[in-house]
Amino acid sequence: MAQMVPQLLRQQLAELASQDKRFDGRGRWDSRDLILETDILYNAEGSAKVVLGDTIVYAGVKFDVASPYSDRPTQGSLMTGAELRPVAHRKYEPGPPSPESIELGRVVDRGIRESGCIDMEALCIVPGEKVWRVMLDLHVLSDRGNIFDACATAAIAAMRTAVVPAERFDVGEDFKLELSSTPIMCSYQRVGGRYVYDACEQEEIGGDERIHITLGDEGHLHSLQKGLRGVLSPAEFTEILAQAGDRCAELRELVHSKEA
Amino acid sequence: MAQMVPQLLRQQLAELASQDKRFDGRGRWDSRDLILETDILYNAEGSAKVVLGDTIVYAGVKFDVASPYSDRPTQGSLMTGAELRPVAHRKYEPGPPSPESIELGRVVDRGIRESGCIDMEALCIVPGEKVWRVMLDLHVLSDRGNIFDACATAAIAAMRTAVVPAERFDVGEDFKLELSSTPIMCSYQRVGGRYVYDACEQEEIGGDERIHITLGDEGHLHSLQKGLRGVLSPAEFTEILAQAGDRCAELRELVHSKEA
Amino acid sequence: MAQMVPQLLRQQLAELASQDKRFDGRGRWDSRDLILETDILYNAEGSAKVVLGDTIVYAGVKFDVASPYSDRPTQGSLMTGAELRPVAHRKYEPGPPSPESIELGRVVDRGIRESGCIDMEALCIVPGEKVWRVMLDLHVLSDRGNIFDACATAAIAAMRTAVVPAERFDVGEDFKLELSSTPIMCSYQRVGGRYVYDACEQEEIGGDERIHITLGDEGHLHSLQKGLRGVLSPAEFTEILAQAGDRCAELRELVHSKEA
Amino acid sequence: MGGYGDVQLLREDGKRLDGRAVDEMREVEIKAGFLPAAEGSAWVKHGLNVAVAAVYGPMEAHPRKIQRQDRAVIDVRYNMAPFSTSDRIRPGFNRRSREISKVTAEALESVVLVERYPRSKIRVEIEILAAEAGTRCVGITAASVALADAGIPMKDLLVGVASGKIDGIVVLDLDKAEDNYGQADLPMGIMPNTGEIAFLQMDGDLSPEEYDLATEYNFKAAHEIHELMKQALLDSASGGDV
Amino acid sequence: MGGYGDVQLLREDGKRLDGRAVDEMREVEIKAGFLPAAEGSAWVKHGLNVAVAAVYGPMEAHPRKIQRQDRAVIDVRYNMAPFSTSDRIRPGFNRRSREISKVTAEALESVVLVERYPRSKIRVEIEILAAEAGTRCVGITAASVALADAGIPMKDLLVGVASGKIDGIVVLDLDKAEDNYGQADLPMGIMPNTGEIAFLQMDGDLSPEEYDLATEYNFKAAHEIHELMKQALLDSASGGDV
Amino acid sequence: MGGYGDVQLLREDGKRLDGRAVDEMREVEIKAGFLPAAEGSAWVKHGLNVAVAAVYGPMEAHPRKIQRQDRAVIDVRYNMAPFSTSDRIRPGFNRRSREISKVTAEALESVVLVERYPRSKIRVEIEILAAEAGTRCVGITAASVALADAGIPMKDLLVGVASGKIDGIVVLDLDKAEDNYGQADLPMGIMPNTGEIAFLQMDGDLSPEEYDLATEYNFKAAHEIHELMKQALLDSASGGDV
Repeated sequence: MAQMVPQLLRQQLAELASQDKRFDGRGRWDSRDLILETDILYNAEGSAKVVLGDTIVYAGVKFDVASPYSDRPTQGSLMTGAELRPVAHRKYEPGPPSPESIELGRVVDRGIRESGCIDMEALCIVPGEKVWRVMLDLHVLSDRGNIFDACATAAIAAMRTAVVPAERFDVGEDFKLELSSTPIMCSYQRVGGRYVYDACEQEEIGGDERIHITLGDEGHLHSLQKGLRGVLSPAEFTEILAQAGDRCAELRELVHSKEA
Repeated sequence: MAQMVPQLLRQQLAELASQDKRFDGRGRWDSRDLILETDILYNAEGSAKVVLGDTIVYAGVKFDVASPYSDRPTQGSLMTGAELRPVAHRKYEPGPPSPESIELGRVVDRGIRESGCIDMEALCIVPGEKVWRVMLDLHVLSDRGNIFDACATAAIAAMRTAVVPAERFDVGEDFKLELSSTPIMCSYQRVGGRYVYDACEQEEIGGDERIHITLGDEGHLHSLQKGLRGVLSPAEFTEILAQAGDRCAELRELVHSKEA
Repeated sequence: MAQMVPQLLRQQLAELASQDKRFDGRGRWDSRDLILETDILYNAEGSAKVVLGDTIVYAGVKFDVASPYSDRPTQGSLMTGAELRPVAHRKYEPGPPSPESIELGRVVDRGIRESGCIDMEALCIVPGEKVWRVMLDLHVLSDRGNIFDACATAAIAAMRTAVVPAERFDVGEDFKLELSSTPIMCSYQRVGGRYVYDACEQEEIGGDERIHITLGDEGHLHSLQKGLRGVLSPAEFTEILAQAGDRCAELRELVHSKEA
Repeated sequence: MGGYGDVQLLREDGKRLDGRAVDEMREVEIKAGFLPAAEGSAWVKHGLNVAVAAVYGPMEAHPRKIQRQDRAVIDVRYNMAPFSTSDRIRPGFNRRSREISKVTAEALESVVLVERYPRSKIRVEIEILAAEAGTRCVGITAASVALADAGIPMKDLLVGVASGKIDGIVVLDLDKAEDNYGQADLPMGIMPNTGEIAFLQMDGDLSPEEYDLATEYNFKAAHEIHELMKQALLDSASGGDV
Repeated sequence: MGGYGDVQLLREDGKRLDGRAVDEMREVEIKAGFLPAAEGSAWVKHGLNVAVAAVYGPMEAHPRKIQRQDRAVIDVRYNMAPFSTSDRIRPGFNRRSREISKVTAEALESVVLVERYPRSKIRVEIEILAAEAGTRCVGITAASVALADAGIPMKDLLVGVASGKIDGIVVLDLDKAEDNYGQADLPMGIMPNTGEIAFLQMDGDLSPEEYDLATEYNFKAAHEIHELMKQALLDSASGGDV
Repeated sequence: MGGYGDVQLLREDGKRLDGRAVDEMREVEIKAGFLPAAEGSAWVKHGLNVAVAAVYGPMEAHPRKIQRQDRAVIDVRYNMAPFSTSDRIRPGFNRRSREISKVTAEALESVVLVERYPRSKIRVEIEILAAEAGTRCVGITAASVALADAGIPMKDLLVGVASGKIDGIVVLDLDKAEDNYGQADLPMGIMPNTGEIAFLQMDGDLSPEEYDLATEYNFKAAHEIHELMKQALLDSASGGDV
C-alpha cells in the first residue's frame, strides 16, 4: 500500500509539470531559500550550517596528524564522511552506513577533491612521516529534500573557513586551510518527466533519476553522478549543465560572502 | 502473553512487601549466601569465582604491555569487559555486546577506577613508551539475579590477588598488583514498591529501578548508577546508602580474607 | 516443504547405491572431469582455475611485506581466505563469512600448511622485521558439488606457480615461491549409505557426512576433517584412505603438468 | 575524573576560573521545534555544549520482540557528532554512547506516560553537535523538550543537571576544565514538580555529606532550567520562529 | 584522477603508450552462459580486466520491506576478488563497492522491464577477477549480457564504456596508467538503441566541450561493444561451448 | 603443529616430560549439573583445561529458515573466555571458534536423537575457562554430559579425545608443550558403545600406520572417560552437590 501513494503523487506531479508548475509553486530552476552560516560549532576547526527550505545540515572539519600514503609521501589527505542518522527523518534507521549515505559522502568528496582546490602538498608536516589529514563530516539533521546540495554547500563553506590547529598538535602555528577554488554542486531531478532544480521532499518521493553536477570556478565539470532509476538523453544533460553554470556562480558568491 | 506473567508476579511481590516479606523468605536487607574463591584459573594472572545463591560468575585478570596514552605518558591503564553470553541464561542471545553487558562492565569498571585504588604510575615500564595494561574480564555463567554485585565482588577479589607477569614479557620480575583500597558495590532494587538488597531472579523480573552504589574504604561514594525504569526520592537514596555502608564493610572483609 | 524433496532424493540415492550406481552414472570412486589452468589472472602473483564438472573455482595468490610474529622472527606466513559469495549459487547469501566458508578456507589451509611444503624461513626478508606474507584466496564462482577438492587443487596449483614480487616491493629480485611437496586433498561423502568420491550437487543435498583427506607426496596424512551430520567406523576410514592414496597421486601429476 | 590536584580550579576569591560562583550554572538557551522533519524537536545550548533532539512516534514497535503489551518503549540514541569534540570521534555507536542511551531511555520511560501507547515505540534522537562537559544532561533536557513539543504526555519535564567537586569543594555544573581536573561528577535527571530523580550516575569521590550538597545544587539548577524549558515550549506554541 | 603531469601518456606520433589511437578502445571479448550454477551469466575480458556476472531470479523479494508493489528490485553486488588488484583487497564490501553497486543497480533497473515482476527481486552478482581500470563499466556490460542470458526482458542492452583525458587530450577507454596519471574519467552506461544514458559518473576536470567529445567517444564504443554482446548471446543460444 | 625438533619431549626413560606414559592421558574430573540457570550443564577439568557446558531447549527454532521439518538442529557456541589463554583473547567469535562450533554441532547432531524434536533447536554453550591444549575435545565431553543432564536422549555419550605425535612417537592426549612442539594432533569424538567416530580432525604428519595407533589410543581413552561421565551423571541424579 505504501507504494500506491507515490503513484498518485507521480500523477499529480506530472500534471503540474504539464502546466510548467511545481509542487510548492516555484519555477522550474528556482531554489528554495538557502541560509548559510559559518564558524558556528565549538570544537570544530571549520563549520557551517545550511538551511535549505526545511532541510537542515551541518558540516564540520577536524584535523589530525597522520602518516602519509607511501606513494604520496609529501601529501596530506582528505576524508569525507556523511551520516544519514535517524534524527533527520522518520525513514532513516539506525545501523551501518546505508548506500545512500555512502553515496552522499563520496559525491561531495569527489566534487571537492577532484577540483584540485586543496593543495595537498601544503598539508605536509614532515615528508614521508607526518601530514595533516582533513576530516570533513556531513551531518543531516532534517531531510526535506535535496540534502546533496545542502551538504555540498555546507562542506565547501566549512572547508574554506577552517583553521589547521597546528598549535594543539605542537607542530607550529595555526594557519588557515587555503583552498584555491570553490567547487559548487547543483542537483537536478526528473519530476513529472522534466528536470527541476532543488527538488523538495514530495518531488523526491514522486520523482525519477537525479543528476549531481559539481562545477569549478571556470565552469569546468569536476564531478558527475547519476543516482536513482531513470535515464537521460545527452540533450537533456546539456540543458541542465547550462542551468548549473548560473546557479553555481550564485552559490559561490554566497560561500565567499561568509568567509570572515 | 509473556508480559502478563510479570504482571501477576508484580502483584505477588507487592503483597509480600506489604507484609515486609520477600519472595525467597529473606529479610529486606539480607543477602543470599555468597561464596568467594580466588586464584582458580590456569592462565589468568588473577581470578575469582563468586557463587551468590544460584548466580555464578568468574572474573579474570590478564596483562599486556601497551603504549601509554599520549596525555598520560607515565600511567598504565585498565580495561574492563563483561560478557552476558548465552551460557548464562535462556534469555541471553548471541551477538554483539548488549546494552546490558556494556552497562555491567562500565559500572564495575567505574567503581574500581574512580576509587583511585590502582596506582597507575606503578604500572609504567618505560615512560612514554611502555606501560602495563590491566585487562579485567567478567564472565557470567549462571544468572539468577544480581549479577552486578557478583561481578563487582569477583572483580575486586581477582584484581587484589593478581600478579603482573613481568617475566613472561621480559621486563623484570613478577610483582603483585598493589591496590591501595577495596571498593565494594552494593545494589538495591525496588520490589513491591520498596528497595531490597540483592534481588533474586523473580524480584528482578517483577521489580523496578535498580541502584548500584560503590563505596570505598572510608565510606565515600565512588560510583552510582540508576538502571531500569522507575524514579526515586532523595530520602530513599539516603536510606539505601546507610544500608550499603554496613554491607560493603562485610564484603570488604570477605575479599580481604581470600587474599593469600 | 523444502525439506521433503531431499527426503525423496535420499530414497533415490539409497536405491542407486544398492545397485552400486550413482546419480550421474559414475562409478563409486570416479571423478567428474577436472580441467586445471594456471597463470590466468592479471594482478595475481599465482593463479589457477579448476573446472570440476559444473563446479568452477579460482584461486589467487598475492604477497605483501609484514612484520613477523614475535615468536617466529625469521618466518614468513600464510593466510588463506575462502569466499562462498552469492555469485556461486542461489543458496549463498551476502553477509559476513559463513561457517561453511570459514571451514573451507581453514581445511584447505591446513592441508598445505601442515604438509610443511612451504619453507617459511625462505620468506624472511629481514629477521625480526620484515617477512613475506603469502595470501591465498579461494573464489568459488559456480558450486555444483565438491568445492573442497576443486579449491584445494586450484590452491596448490596457484601456490606452486606463484612468483614473489620482490621488485615491486623494492626488496630484491622476483623469485619463484618454492614448494617442497604437493599436498593433495580428496573428499568422500556418504551417499545412500556408502562413501563415494567427488559428490555432485544432488549427492551433497541427499548425502550425509563428508570426509576431507589431504595426503603428501609420501602418502602421509596432513589434514583430516569430518564435516556434516553422520558417523563413520574406523574400517570405513581405512577404505577411503586407500582410495585417496591413488587419486591424490593422479591429481599431483596433473598439478605438476601445469607448472611452466 | 582526573583529581590531579596540580591544576587550581578555584580562584583566591572563591570564584571559579570562568568567574562563576560555586552554585552558579552556565548560561542555558533553549528552542523548541527546531527540526522541520521531526514530530517534535529541541535545540539546547548549555555553556558551549550544543545538543539537538528529535522525536518520532509513537509508532509500531518492531521487531516484535521489543514490544511491550502494556506500554510504549522509548528508543533513545545519544550520539556525538564526529566534529563535536576536540579529537574527532569515529561515527557509530561506542560503549559510552550505548550506556548513556540505555540509562537515558530508562529515565525517559519513567516520566513519559508510556501506558497510553501499548505495543508502540517512541524514537528519541539526541545529537551532540558541540561538547564541553555535561552532554548527557544537556541531551536529557533537549529530549524532554522535544517530547513535549511532539505532544507526548509526561508526568513532568525531566531536567538534566550535574554537580561535582573541584579542589575539594562541591560546585554546580562542571565545565570542561573542571570535568577534566575535578574530583567528582554527579549527573542527575530531576523531575522538578515531583522532586524525584529519574536519572542518576556518579563517579569520583564524594562523602555522603558532599553528595547531599551536590544534590541540593542539582535541584536548584533543575528549577531554573525548568523555567527556560517551559518558556521555549510556550514560544514554540505561539509560533515563535526558529 | 592524478593529473600529475610528470608522466607523459601520449607519444610524439599522437598515439597512446600502448599504441592505441585516441578514440580506440581496448580489445573486448565476451562469453554468455559461463557459470553452470547461475540462471544467466557472462564473462567479459576488456583489456586486462576480467569480470564475471551471474543472475538469479526473479525470486521473491525479502525482507518484505525491500519489496515494491509495482515492480522488481534489482540487487547488485559489485565485488572485487581479493587477488584482482595489485595490492590484495580485503574481502567484504567497502564504501567504493557499495556506491558502485547502488548506482549500477539503479542503472539496470532503468533498462530491465521491472514492471513485469512486481514484488520480486533479481540478483545480479558482478565479480571482478582482474582489474586494469574501468571495472565498473566492464561489470555493467557483463551484467547486461547475464540478464539477457537469463531471459530477463530489457528495453535495450546496457553497455558500460568510459572516456577520459590524458595530457589534456580527450581519449577513449583509459587503461591503468592513463587512469592513474590522467586528468578526467567519464564512465557511462549507454543504451545503444535508444541513445540514452542510464549510468553516469565523472571525476577530474573536463570543460563542457571536452565533456561533449568524451560522450561522443563513449557512444561510438558502445555501439562496437553492443555488437560483441549480441554475438555472444547468439553463440550461447546456438549452444556454443564455454 | 610445530614439529620444530629442537625441543625434546620424550625423556630417556620413554616417559613424557610430565611423567606420563605414551598411552596415558591427563587426569580428568567431571561434574554434571553445575549451572543452576541452565537446563543441563557440566564442568570438566582435563589436565589444566577447564570447560563448562550449558544446554537450553529443545525450543522453537528461529529464525524460521534454520528450522528442519524432520529434526532438531543443534546450535553450538564454542567460546574461549578472554582470560583462558596465555595472551588474552578478544571477546567475540573468531574463525577458529566458528569452525570448531560448526563441526562440534554436526558431531552432536549425529548422536542426539534429533528426529524426536522436529522444527526445534537445542542450544549448547561451551565455555573454555582455562586452556591447556585439547579444548575442543574437552568441550565435546562437557557438551555430552550437559545434554544428558538436560534429559536429551542420545544414541551414545560422545567422548572427546586426542592423540598426537611427539619426537616421532605416537602419544595419547597432548599437553600444551607437546601440542606446540609435536608433529601431529588427531582429535576425535568417539561413541564408546557403537565404536563409531562422530568428530574427526587432524593436522600435522601421520603415516597410515601412525594414524591407526593414534586411533587405538583414542578409543582406549574414550572408554576411560566414558566411565567418569557416567559416574558424574549418576552422582548428579542422586543429588550429589556441586
